[in-house]
Amino acid sequence: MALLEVVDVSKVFPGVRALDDVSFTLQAGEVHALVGENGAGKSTLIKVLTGVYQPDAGSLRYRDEAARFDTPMDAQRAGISTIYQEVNLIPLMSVAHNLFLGREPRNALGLLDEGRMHREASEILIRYGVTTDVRRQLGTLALGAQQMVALARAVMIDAKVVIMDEPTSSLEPREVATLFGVIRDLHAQGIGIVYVSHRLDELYQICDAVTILRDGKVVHTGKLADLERIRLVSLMLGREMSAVRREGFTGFAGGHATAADAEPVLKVTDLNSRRRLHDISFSVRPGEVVGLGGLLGAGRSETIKAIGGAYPIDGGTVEVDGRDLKRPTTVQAVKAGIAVQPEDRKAEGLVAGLSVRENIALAVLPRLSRFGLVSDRRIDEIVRTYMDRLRIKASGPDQRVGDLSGGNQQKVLLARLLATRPKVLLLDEPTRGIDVGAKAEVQSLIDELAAEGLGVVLVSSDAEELVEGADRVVVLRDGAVVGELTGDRVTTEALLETIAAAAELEENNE
Amino acid sequence: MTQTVSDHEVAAVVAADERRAERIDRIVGLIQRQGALAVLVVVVVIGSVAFPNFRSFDNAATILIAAAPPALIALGMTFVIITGGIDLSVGSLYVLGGVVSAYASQWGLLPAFLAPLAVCGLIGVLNGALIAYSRMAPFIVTLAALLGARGLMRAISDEGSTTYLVENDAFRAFGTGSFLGIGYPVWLVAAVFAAGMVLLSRTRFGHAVYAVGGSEDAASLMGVAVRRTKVWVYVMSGLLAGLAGAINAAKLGSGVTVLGTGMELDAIAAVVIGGTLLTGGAGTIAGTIAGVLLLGVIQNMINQVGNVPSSYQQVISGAFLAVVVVAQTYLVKLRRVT
Amino acid sequence: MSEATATATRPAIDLARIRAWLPAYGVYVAIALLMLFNVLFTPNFLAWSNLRIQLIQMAPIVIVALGMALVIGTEGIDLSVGAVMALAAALIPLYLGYGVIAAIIVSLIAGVLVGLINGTLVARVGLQPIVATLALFVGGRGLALVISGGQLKDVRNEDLIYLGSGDLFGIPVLVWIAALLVLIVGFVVRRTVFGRRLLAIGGNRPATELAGVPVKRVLVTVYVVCSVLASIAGLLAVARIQSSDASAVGLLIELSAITAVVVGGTPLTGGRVRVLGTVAGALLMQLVVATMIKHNLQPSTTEMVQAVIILVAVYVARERKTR
Amino acid sequence: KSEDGDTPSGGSPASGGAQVVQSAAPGAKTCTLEQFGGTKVDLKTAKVGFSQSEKEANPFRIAETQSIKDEAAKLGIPSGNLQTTNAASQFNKQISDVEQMIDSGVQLLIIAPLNSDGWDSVFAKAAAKKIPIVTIDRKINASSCTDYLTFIGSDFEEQGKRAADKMAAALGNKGEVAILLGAPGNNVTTLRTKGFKDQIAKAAPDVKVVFEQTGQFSREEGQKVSEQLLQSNPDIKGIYAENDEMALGAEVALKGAGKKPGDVKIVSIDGTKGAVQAIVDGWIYAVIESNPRFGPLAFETATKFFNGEPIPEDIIISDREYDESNAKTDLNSAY
Ligand SMILES: Nc1ncnc2c1ncn2[C@@H]1O[C@H](COP(=O)(O)OP(=O)(O)OP(=O)(O)O)[C@@H](O)[C@H]1O
Ligand SMILES: Nc1ncnc2c1ncn2[C@@H]1O[C@H](COP(=O)(O)OP(=O)(O)OP(=O)(O)O)[C@@H](O)[C@H]1O
Ligand SMILES: O[C@@H]1[C@H](O)[C@H](O)CO[C@H]1O
Ligand SMILES: [Mg+2]
Ligand SMILES: [Mg+2]
Repeated sequence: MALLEVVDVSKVFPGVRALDDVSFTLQAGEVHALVGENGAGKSTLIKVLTGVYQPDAGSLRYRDEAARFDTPMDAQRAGISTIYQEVNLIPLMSVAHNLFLGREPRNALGLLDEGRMHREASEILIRYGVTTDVRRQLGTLALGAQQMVALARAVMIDAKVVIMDEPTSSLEPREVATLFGVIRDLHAQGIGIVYVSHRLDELYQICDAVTILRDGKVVHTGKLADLERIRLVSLMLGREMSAVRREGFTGFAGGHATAADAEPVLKVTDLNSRRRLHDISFSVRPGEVVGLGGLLGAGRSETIKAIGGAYPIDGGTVEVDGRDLKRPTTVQAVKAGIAVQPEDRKAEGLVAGLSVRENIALAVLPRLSRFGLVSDRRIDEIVRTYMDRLRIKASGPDQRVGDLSGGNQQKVLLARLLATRPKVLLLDEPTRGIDVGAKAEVQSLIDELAAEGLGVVLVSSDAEELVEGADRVVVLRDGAVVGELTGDRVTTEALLETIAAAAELEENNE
Repeated sequence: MTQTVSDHEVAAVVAADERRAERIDRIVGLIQRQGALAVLVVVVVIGSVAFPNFRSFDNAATILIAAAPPALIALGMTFVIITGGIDLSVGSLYVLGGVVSAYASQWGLLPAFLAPLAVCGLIGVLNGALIAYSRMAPFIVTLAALLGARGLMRAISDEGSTTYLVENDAFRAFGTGSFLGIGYPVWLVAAVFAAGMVLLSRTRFGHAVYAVGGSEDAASLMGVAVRRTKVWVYVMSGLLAGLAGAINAAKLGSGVTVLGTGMELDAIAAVVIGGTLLTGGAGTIAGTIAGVLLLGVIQNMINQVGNVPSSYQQVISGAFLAVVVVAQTYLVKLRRVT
Repeated sequence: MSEATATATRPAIDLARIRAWLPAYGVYVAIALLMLFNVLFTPNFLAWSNLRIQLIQMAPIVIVALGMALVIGTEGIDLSVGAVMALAAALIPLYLGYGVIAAIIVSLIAGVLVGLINGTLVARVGLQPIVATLALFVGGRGLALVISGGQLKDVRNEDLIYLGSGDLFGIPVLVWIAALLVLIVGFVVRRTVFGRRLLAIGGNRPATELAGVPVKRVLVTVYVVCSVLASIAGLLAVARIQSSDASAVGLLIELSAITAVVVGGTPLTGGRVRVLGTVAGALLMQLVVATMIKHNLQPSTTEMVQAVIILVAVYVARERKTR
Repeated sequence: KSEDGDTPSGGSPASGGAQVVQSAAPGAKTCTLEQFGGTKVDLKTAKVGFSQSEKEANPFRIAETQSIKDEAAKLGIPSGNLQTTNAASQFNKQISDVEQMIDSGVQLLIIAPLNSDGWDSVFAKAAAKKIPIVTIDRKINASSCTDYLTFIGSDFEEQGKRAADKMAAALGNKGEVAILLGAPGNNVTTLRTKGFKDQIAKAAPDVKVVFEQTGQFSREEGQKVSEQLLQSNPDIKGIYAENDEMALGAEVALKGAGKKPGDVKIVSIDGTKGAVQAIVDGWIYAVIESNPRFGPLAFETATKFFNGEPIPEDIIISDREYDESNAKTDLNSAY
């Protein structure tokens, strides 16, 4: 029986036909993958399914009846539960309050029963590997734990359909395993699941069916097992299979030419920051890609930000080309040639309301101006250069960045970094949330930049990406360096071993 | 994917770490949330030592009765600010409420309370509806309401020159009488605050208020009725300003039209001093009480000094405000960093 | 929803286009309507002497609103502008003895200082702008009163009075100054590094910070500029009224200025500044008040009409979001 | 209330601007310490409270507060025993200021009320402690000898009437005039308007009030409104300003519109130095005084009261007036 059906739905945004006559059917007890490039329309389809948007044309059917959801609440009441792409919880509220928001247990007087809420919240969350005090503010939890709370929340209600929009993009392997456990449970209960992800191996692990979107249109739908991986990619990208095969899956060519005796371009010594970072030291030579490995919460983002001057440090030195920056501010760091690509593109990366042009030029305005007056000619030049080089797909330099797809946003951000002509590039999850095509492009770009002599620090939760892209991997745990992988030891297995060994060591010390 | 680390081991380490962080978090959080209360205690102690007249019961009662109307307004403002909004119309609604109440008192005690609630509640509905349904900034909608309500007050009072006297003895007695030495209005306000506390912390509505202020988009996706919640907080704010007007009319015995402007900013200051974030999503009513009392006590102490010229009074209030808010901010920062 | 079909069958007025056009130009439509009303029903309205008065009266608000627009562009707000005007006004008579230039410089310095305080509280201490500037809103005017001894002082300096009531090429000096400042601010917003940075901060402060923009410095500068503009307005007010009254100068002007900015189409959420719109917003509010006064309507009516006009103007100009 | 009839002429300049009491109407209500029910207090050692309503920015308020302080010092009241508060135009603050002074044990209250109504809670509290209240400048609507002791001040309606007479004389009984109203909702405004309009209707029906707008008692607003007025009503012959500050604002507006002294006749109320000087300069036609020097009279009244003498319920002072004939010579008695 079809649980949820989308019939000939279209949705138009100013300038974009995000969904074009899309039809889609979800069966009960099915895990249905929804895939496509960035901007293909996956999130839009989900938002139409869950009452966030109303379709401009077409209709929905739910449990064999015509359906219409005016608000997310309507959809939820009907039993359609969603985990959106960005964690959508309330950071300032407690974990338990987030979990129960809108359906809090009440006592005889109609007042909330806090005791019961906390008890039940703890019980529920343990099943998802979250053992923290449920009275804690949600925002103080690591992103992965937050995602788990969102998941628990979505499944908690008597859901018939659970929709997951890139649920694993901020999960660590252990959490992904927990998530898959939950999905299998739901599956067994006959619940229908829509699963969106750019991580193809995950899809093949967990999904039964697949629907592929391209430019707002359905280009394929059917059993996933029948679809070869390479064929899936070629459908997504709209490219010939042979071309895809030639290019491979990651864009990394592997190995960078660095003189072993070259002076490091970046040298970090004994970086300390209140309770989060402890004596972190490592160095990067020109043309070298150094990976930072570790579980979520290991302090990789903080390390990167601290180097870039965006996270307060209490001690330690940051040297660029042998020059000590002395607790740099972001301004000094950029001047010295450090470029940071933050993990959270939306919150810390781009100015969504400004155009592609303004975003690319933002960091280099002084260079493109005289006496404080900007030169539009010079800005246009540089913007054109980078839009071409990074193949940024936008209607033009004047398009609002907020309206671009995730991958193109990421490229705009990289363009901004490169425009500062950095010596060191610090990349925090540069391919998170972007599609295979864009991902490969970004990865080969990293290679290219290294080849040009830049020092690169790469943070990625995707172990494969990390070991393939980096020449060396520095492993962090709880804000400290616990090991370094070099040469042949740069493998996924070695990475996980190092992390585990550090955990054991710590345990014995307690 | 291979899993070499056992779940238990990782969980245990993380848990120990988290427990330590939580303890510190909670202590700092307490100071931050109750910072206004701490400052209040300090100020009261200093005042009691320095000024013999300050520590009398009568003086305390006077501070309380004077704080009653602003407290109600600040209560409504707390709800509004927690949703991330702001209500600039409350000062005007307060005056309007007083005039309407005095006028309606000719028909009895109940109308004297209900008429201002109806009028101000209605304007609150307008505020809320415009803010929630047409996505106009709260600042500008309620600024318009500030003007509109004042215009309305002037229209019904012959440009402010007609002062309606309270015609109902029971209503008057409510305004000036006391129980156990504390004015009736103070008891009423205390009861309303108790209800407000329960509403904010122990009901679904209260949690929706926090959620809307914490993240409107997330709240909406989580199924919170964002718009309805917004409408309600502005209605509440209007109702409370109207009630404040009514009890003030009862106390003064008339619907005074020349009440000072700027009540809205006082209320905002009290709420912020009480630790509520203007960005929304966090705040407590206990803090607001402390904030309101703090402003009242400071005013009272300036008077105790005796002959401080009016201009110096303003300078002192401004400086005091700055000190408290800066201190608050550092406490919040301290909390975030640890 | 289906506008396409509607226009196809009935090629009358293109509703969609009007709808797209109104938000940006609604305030100008309102001005035109009000002008039309006055031309028809207000005696002497089109006389230069009258238009001149309107321009003179709105000049200080325009000047203050320019600074406010910049602050709002960074997603801030400045409640202290009225107090700054009072401070500038209070200082003028004290230093007029050393000449107009000295007095002007001192009052501008006061503006710089207040701006530094506001800017520091916002950018470095991290206070919310409304709270940071509330302190000086309360205390600043008190300080002005302390400085002036609380007394209104007559100003008889001819040079200063020239600024407030003199003409240059047939146009009041005051209006020249305001127009010049409008041009400068417009230019700064469009063409300078500072202007672009300011908008980026309003759009996304953490991102701008990470991009290596000296956010704190830009923010402090914005508040300083705002305060300096307010102190210019304050000293021009003194020149115009020919007296310095710290208790009255700039009273409640912060609300008028914010109204002008917002009615002119600058969103309170930052990231965009409409300079001409701000002037138009100030003009609209000036015309409303003038119309009311000229037709002898009382404050009750004026205030209610203002409320409606603000709501309509902002409603029309509000950000549209697809649903 | 005060009696009608002939307007008292300005007091002699020799009095240096001191307040002069009009002779009370025969048979007017009086109040003694015994009737009031209070206890005798020696002013020299008593605690006295003075509540000012508005910030001391307007010359009127400066003179008023100063006069109270000076007189207290003169009587030998130690400065610690005189408590003064200022409500900065916040009515609720004035109420709690006074209540607080009652709590702190003052034995005499002098109040310059911001508003005439709204004093119920204060009276209740003061009555319980039998504290006599002298209200100055503005009257409170309540019963004398129970709620408060007495009112000392000008007759605002009378001031409006006298201004009307001056205006009528200035215009030769015909022409269009405008009124610059005081702050709306203020009973000073209401009474000065009423007195003026009534008297114009009665004594000079050909003088037409064609325009009335508030100037908020402030110079800047007075100027702004006058500027609009001069454009939309070019035929205006007279401006009645309900206080001197607004009149001085109108003067600047007239200058800006290219008028010459005397083109438009201004009549105003208060008697500040600036306004009297403007008479000398020809810009203002006449000023009716509103004398703020309440100190001597207030303390004298209180002394008499504690000595058991009967105190009339209204002590109306006779305000002088300034015009061309005496402005120059009496400039020094202006404040
Ligand atoms: N609110 C909006 N306004 C305008 N355009 C939008 C809006 N939301 C989405 N779009 C556009 O619609 C298209 C589909 O976007 P959508 O977010 O559905 O893509 P997606 O498949 O989820 O991509 P990703 O993998 O990057 O999350 C894109 O071109 C996007 O720019
Ligand atoms: N135990 C903890 N206590 C307080 N805050 C934490 C804790 N763990 C993580 N956080 C905070 O949560 C945020 C998001 O966590 P995240 O897992 O991204 O940390 P991270 O160190 O950046 O991880 P990564 O190494 O993956 O970059 C971080 O800013 C971090 O400060
Ligand atoms: O009489 C006085 C003065 O006229 C003053 O200008 C305003 O307040 C009134 O009470
Ligand atoms: Mg998406
Ligand atoms: Mg991270």
